[in-house]
Amino acid sequence: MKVFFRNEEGVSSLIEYIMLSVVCVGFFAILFLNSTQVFLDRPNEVVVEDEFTDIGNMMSTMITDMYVILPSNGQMETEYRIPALAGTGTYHINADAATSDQIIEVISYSTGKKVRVTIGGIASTMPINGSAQSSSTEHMISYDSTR
Amino acid sequence: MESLKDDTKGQWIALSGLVISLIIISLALLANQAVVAGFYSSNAALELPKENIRELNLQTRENARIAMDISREINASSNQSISTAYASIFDSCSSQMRYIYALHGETIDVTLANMTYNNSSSSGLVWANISFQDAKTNYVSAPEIIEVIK
Amino acid sequence: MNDRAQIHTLEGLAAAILMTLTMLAVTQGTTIVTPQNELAMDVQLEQLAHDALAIVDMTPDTAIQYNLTECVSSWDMGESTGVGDNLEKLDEELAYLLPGIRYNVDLVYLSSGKVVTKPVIINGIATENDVVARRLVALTNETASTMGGGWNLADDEIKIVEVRMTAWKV
Amino acid sequence: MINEEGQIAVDFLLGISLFLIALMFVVQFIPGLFMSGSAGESSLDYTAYRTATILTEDPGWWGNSTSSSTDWESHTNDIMRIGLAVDDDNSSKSTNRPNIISRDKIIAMMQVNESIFVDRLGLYDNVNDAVFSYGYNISIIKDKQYLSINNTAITRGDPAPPDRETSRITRLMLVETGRVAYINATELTTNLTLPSNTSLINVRGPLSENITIQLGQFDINGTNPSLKYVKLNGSTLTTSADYTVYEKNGATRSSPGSSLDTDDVLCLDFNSSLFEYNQTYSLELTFSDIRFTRSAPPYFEFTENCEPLYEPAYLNVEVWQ
Repeated sequence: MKVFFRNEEGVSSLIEYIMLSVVCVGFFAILFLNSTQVFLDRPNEVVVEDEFTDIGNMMSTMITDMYVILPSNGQMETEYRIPALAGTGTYHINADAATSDQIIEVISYSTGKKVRVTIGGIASTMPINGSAQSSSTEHMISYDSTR
Repeated sequence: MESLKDDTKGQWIALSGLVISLIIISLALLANQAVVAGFYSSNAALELPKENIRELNLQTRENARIAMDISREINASSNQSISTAYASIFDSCSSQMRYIYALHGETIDVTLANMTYNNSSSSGLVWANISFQDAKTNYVSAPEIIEVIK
Repeated sequence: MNDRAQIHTLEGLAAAILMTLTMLAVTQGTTIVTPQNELAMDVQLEQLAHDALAIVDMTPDTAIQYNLTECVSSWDMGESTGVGDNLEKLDEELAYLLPGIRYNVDLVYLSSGKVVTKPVIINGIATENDVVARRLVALTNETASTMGGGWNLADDEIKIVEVRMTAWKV
Repeated sequence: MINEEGQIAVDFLLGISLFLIALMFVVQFIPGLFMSGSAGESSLDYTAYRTATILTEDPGWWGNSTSSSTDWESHTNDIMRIGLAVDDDNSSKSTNRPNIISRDKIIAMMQVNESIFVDRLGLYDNVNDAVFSYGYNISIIKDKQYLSINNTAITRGDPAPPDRETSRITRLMLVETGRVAYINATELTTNLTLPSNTSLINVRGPLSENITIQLGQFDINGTNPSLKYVKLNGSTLTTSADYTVYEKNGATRSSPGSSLDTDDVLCLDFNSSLFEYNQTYSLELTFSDIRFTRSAPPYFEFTENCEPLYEPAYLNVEVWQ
C-alpha cells in the first residue's frame, strides 16, 4: 500500500481528471441551463423587434407615400408582401388604432410583444383601418375616394 | 484520457473551438434574419411607383393646358372646332405616354372624358380618366378634373 | 509556493480576451454593413434624383433660368459621345442641384411610331448602385423654335419626351 | 504532488476556467453584444424618410369640428398635419405642387409648440407601450448655410450629436424666399427730367420680405453697358448693405461681369428694411450705355407685378435615438 501512496503520478492525473471534469461539467451545465435564454431568446427578441419595426415601417412608409399621390376621385391599391415568421413566431398587423393614435401596431401572437410605428399625422385626415395576419404573405392596401 | 493528459492544451483548444463555433453558427442564423430586416421598409419606398404616378398625373394636367392653346390656334387658322382639335391632340399625347410608360413595364391609359371651354378667355375645364397599373400597384383617377387657366 | 506557472494564467487571460475579441469582430462585422443601410441609401439617392428633375421641371424662370421643357426644347438632336455636352444648360443646373452625384441623361421619345432612346448627357459609366429617375416634358413647336432646338415639330403637334436620368454616388 | 508536470495541467485548468467564466459573464451581462444593429436603427431611416416626405410633398392640414383645410399656418390651434408644400386649392388634401415650399408655412412651422410638433410628425417611438421621443434636427440649407427668413435661421430641434449614429435624409426643394419681378428692360421707362440711361420703378411699402428685381433684354447703345448706381427716393444706396447685384446663369449666380449682354439676366436683391413704411418708394436704376424710353408716368409698379421668388434649397431631416 505504501507504494501506492508513494507513487504520486497516478494521483496527479486522477485529481487532474476530476478537476477538469468538474469544470467541464459545470461549464456545460451552466451553458445548457442558460443557452436557450442567452443564445436564442434574447437574440430572438432583438430580431423580432427589428422585424416588427421593419414591417411597421413598411406599412407606414407605404401609406405615407400613397397618401401624397391619392386621386381625389378614384381608387388606388397596392400589393405588399410580409414575412410569414418574425424571428420564430407569427404576428399580426393592426391599423385600427390609427384613427386615434396615428399608429400602426405589429403584435406577436405568442409573446404579445408589440411595436407601434407612427404615421406622421395622416390618419387624422383620413380613416385608416384593417389588419393583416402573417399566415398569408400577400396583402393589399386599397383606397377608394367614394367610400 | 491518456492522450488528453499528454496533449492537454491542444485538446482543450479544440473543444473550446467547437463550442465557440456552435455558438457562432446559432448566432449567424439569427443574424441572418436580422439582415433581412430592413428589407421590407426599403422595399416599400423603392417599389411603390410614387413618382411615376405623380408624374403621369402632373403631365396630364400640363398636356391639358398646352392642348388648349394649340387647339385654339388650330381653330383660328382652320375650320376645325376646338373640341375636335383638342380631342385629337389629347389622344396623341396619351398614346405617346402609353408607349413611354410601357418601356418600364407600366400600363397606363389617359382618356378624355369631357371638356368645356370659354370662348373669350383661354380657359376651360377638362375631365380626364387616368389609370396606371404595374405588377403591384393599381391607380385609377376617374375623373381627374383639370382646370385650364390661361 | 510554486510560482513557475504564473505566466500560463496570464496566457489564459490573454487568450480569453483574444477569443472574445475575435468573436466580437466576427459577429459585429457581419451585421454592421447590413444591406438595409445600403437600401436606405438607395432610397435616399432615388428621392434626391427625382427631386432634382421635378424641381428643374416645375421651376419658374425667376428661380432657375431654364426649366426642363426649355432645356429639352433646345436640344439639337445630336447624341452625346461623352465629350462635350448636348444639353449644357441642363447639365449645369443638375450639377448645381446634385453635388457629389454623377448622372447620365437619356431622352426617350416616339419618332415615326418607334420609341427611340438617345443619350444626351454622359458623365461616366453608372456603377452597380445606380437609380433611375424619369420625368416627362411636353414640347410644342413654339417652345422648340424659341429655344432653337432641332425638333422640327408641326404647329399642331405635342411631342412627349421622357427625360431619364441615371444617377449614382461617386 | 512533488512532480511538477501535473501543475501545468492545473495551471491550464485555472486559465480555461477563468476564460469560461469570463465568457459566460460577458455573454450574460452585456445584452445585445452579439446582436449588433438592434431594433430601431433601421426604423430611424424611415422615420426620417416619412417626415421629409410629409414636409416636402404635403401642404399640411388643420381641422376642427366645423371646418378643415390645408392652410394650417393660419389655424395653428387645430393643426392635424404639418406640411410645407404650397397649395393652390385649399380644399383638396394633397397638392399639385410638391417640392415647392411656402414661406408662410415655414414661419408657422418654426412657431409650432414642441409637443404638438413631435406628435404630428410622428417623431417618437413606441415599443411595448413605452413612448420616447427621438432627437431630431430639421433644417433648410441654402448655399451651405441655414436659410434665413425674417432673420431667423430655419432649423428646428437640437444639433445632431457627433457621437451618436443618426439617420439623415436630404430633399431638394424650391423655397419661397421673397418677392420677385422679372422685368423686360425695354418696357422700363424713365421720366422726362432724368437722363435716358436711368429707369424708374415704384415699390409700395411696407414690405416684410426681401425683393428681387430681375432685368433682361437690355437695349444697349454703347460698348460698356453696366449698372452704375441705385437711388432710393433720391439717396444713393450702398451695395451689400442695402442691396446685392448678381447675374443669374441657369441655377447659379455669378458676380456681374464688366459689361452686360442683351440676354444676360441682372438681379438686384433689396433688403426689406428699406421699404418699411406705408408709402410708395421710387427706385432709380442708373446704367451706362443702356437706353430706356422717356415718358410721363405711370412707371413700372413692382408690387403689382411681382410673384413669389423661389430658390433651390435642401431640407435636411436628421433623426436619432
